[in-house]
Amino acid sequence: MLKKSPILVCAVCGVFMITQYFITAEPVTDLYRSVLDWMQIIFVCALLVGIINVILRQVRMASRPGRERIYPFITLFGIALMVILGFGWGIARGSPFLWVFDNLQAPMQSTVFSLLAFYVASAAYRGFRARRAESIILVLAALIILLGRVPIGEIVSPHVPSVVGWVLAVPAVAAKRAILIGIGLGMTATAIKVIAGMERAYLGGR
Amino acid sequence: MKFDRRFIFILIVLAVMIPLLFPIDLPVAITDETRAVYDRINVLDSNSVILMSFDHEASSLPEVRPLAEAVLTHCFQRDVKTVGLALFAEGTAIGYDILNDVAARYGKMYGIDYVYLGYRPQYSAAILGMGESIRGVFPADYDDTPYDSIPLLSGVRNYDDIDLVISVADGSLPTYWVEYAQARYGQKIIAALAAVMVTAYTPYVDAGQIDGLLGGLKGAAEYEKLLGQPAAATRRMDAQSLAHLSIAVLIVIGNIIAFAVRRGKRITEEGRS
Amino acid sequence: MSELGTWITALLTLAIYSFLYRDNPFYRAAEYLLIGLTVGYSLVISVKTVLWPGLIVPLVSGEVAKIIPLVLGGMMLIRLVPRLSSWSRIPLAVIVGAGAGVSIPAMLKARVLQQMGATISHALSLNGIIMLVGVIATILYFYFSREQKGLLQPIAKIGTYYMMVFFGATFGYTVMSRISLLIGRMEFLLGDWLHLVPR
Amino acid sequence: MGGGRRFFARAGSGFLFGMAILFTLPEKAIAADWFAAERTPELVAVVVCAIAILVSVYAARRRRFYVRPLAGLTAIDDALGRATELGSPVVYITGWGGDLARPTTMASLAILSHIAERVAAYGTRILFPSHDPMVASAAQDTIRQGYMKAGRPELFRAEDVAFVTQSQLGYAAAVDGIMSREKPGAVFLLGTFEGEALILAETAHNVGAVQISGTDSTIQLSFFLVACDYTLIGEELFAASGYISGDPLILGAVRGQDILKIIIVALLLLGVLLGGFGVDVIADWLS
Repeated sequence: MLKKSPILVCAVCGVFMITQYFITAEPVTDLYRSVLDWMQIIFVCALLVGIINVILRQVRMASRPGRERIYPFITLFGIALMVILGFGWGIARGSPFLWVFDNLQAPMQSTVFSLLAFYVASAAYRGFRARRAESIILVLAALIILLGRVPIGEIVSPHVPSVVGWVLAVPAVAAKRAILIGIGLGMTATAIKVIAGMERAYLGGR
Repeated sequence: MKFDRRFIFILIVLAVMIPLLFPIDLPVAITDETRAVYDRINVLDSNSVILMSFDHEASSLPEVRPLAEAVLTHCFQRDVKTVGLALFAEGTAIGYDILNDVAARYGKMYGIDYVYLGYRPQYSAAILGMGESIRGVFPADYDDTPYDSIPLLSGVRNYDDIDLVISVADGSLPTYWVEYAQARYGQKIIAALAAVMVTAYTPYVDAGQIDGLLGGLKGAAEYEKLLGQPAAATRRMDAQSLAHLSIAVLIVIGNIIAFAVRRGKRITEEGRS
Repeated sequence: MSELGTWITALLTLAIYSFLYRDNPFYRAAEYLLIGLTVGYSLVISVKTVLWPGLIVPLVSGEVAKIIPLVLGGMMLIRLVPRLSSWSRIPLAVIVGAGAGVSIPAMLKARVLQQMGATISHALSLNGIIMLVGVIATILYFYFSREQKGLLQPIAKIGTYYMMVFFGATFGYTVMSRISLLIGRMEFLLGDWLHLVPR
Repeated sequence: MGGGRRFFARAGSGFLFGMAILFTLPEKAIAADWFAAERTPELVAVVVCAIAILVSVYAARRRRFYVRPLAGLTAIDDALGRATELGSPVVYITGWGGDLARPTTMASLAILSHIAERVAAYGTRILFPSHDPMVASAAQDTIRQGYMKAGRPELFRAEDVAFVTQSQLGYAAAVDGIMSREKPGAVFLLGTFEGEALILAETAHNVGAVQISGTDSTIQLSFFLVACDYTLIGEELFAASGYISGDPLILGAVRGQDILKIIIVALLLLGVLLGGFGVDVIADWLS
């Protein structure tokens, strides 16, 4: 029963969600909203499972002897800190929970994000190889935007911004539209396969 | 050909750090896109109400904050009534801070000149809901003052009373503003975007779905220049320029080296045969 | 308190940047701390903003309809017992099916129909024609049923050129964003922390 | 598989039938005022797509369609072989931008099921750190099944397929750590990515892994193209599951996508032609 019924559930949910898009009747939109609510709750429950597994994994790691065991303690400390602060003093403005978020979590996230500035540079160095027509165009387009959208390019020539504007507004948009159309078709085809029960990788089948 | 990429990292650090310590003040030219946004806001006055939505996360703050500040400065200079809100949880407190900071500079009164509604999850539902009734989506503001007791909001029912929506975003939120507020209710929208999203939204400007697009730190710097008030973005433009230049140089050097290596290989191969 | 915050932030920032040199205990400590904080954060936020107001409160106040998400959520939670984990396939199927269903009309509208409409309505100009050629050539690049030979070869080639312009332009713009973020962090280190530049 | 096909035939025809009913409804429905009339274009599009895909799939039962090879896909086996040779694990990532409700993630899991089977046959370890607990759950089932199919269920390690954290950059930091410690021989980045894409791709390159990427995120494509060894561009990612499974039915769906592309190109040309005569029906109808 647990082999077939998920496929049926999937098909029913899928067809309903397509149908509701075209229907304005109150009961249907209400059901649609409920399904969205269910999805949120299922997600949170899955999150709980995931978090419990994270904690169990860290506890297991921490119980192995060796110098490495310090790290899982740090993770467990982080989880405990947020949970205690969050449930103890609330999450409103001015709460210690938000203080930790503002002074630890958010800046660390921004820092990880800013690693990209370095990676962008090293990727640019090794990845742009102007060999064939395609890659020459790729390199030129990148250089034009790189230099054309900061004051340096404007010093080189006053026409640079309008060239950049044209590249962005015409050829780049054309390619983007076509890529989006392709992706739209690919997604639709995949979604139809999923609803029709042909694509079942998520259930362990194929 | 293996090359220690840490040299590249050092180059980038220097390219950013040196101009911050020793500014060069490169001139900033104004692009048409930025001027269009400026002109769009410049026709508003004290009878106009705008909705400023902070649709971004904390991690992109260095880029988004100058954009938001520049546009807000302009709005407050023109005495435009400003209603702030957030559709990402992480943007909520940030939006509140930015709005209060800029408002304080212009001596604006909370509740009369500007107001902050706070955060609502489920952005598509929130955007759609505001088309019917903003009060329905936000019964009270961020400080829990009831909607009806805020003077600024007394004449504001839904998008009909909003002259312009400005979405300050680092991701795909403006798409939802376009699909729900613009397509369904004809709301005019301006997007102030992190540069990474600019190419994603030029088609929308092209199709007339977005009225104007302000992009990245450069866009913010241009706006500061139009306002005649250089601030954070202008200050950072030198570092931005130099870093871009370094990356461009890296691309060129990478190609020269690769070309030389290829030629070298060909010559030795020819020598062997 | 804010001075303490600045110092903690600065040290954590440096710990993360140390990864650029190579993986090391400082980075690893920061990494594990970040995992812990973010996991704790999402636990608190989702229980407080979704589970509590969306399930527990309505259930307690007698909303019978909430039994459905309760059961579905329960099936998900049962995954913690490996032997019973196949029950979680039902809620998984709900998410997958509903997600697929929602996306079909939405994707077709935003990604296919609107893009087609915009291409056609602006086609009667030089730029419009350049655009039309690009859109068609790029779509045909993704034509899988034939080898890219004969007539299809030059068309697909043109499509590739357009795509390369787009990718190059996107790369350039994204570099702008990423550099701005680094400048932001640098201003923090040099300004807020070391007071070497004005804020 | 026979049962599955029968089921598919039933589900598929049910789907078609439902769509057909919907399609004939508008006239009456508008009168009854519960049909969203402004959404007729989407309805027509949904019906056309469903018919094109399902009919092609149906036709694929009779004859096998040709599909041209994709470079990124032939590279998958080489990459797996290389990881096995080095005795190093394989890392598979579906991208922070996609959840289980997104078709892109489905397409990625379909590729994963194939890779899991190969990896199991080679006895190579596969690591699947995930940002989404539901994706992690589904991937566990997918990978476990792959090991079972390869006849080596004992090699499956549930803890290698695990939720890490929801936070984009917390996740990126964690995966960076995993890659620099485990030194994978191959890294698969297939799914919906956002800012974390290049962080992962560059770190993978730095530890010497072959990177095979593919995404529906147009922005991250530019990075993958520059930084990775092989990249599946946009739609290729969705077609890939058909290629890789070798299942003629799923290949049929690729054929369906191609038919739709021809229709789209024809409509574009027709629309512009009519527009030239001042008739904007198609453009107006589409937007």
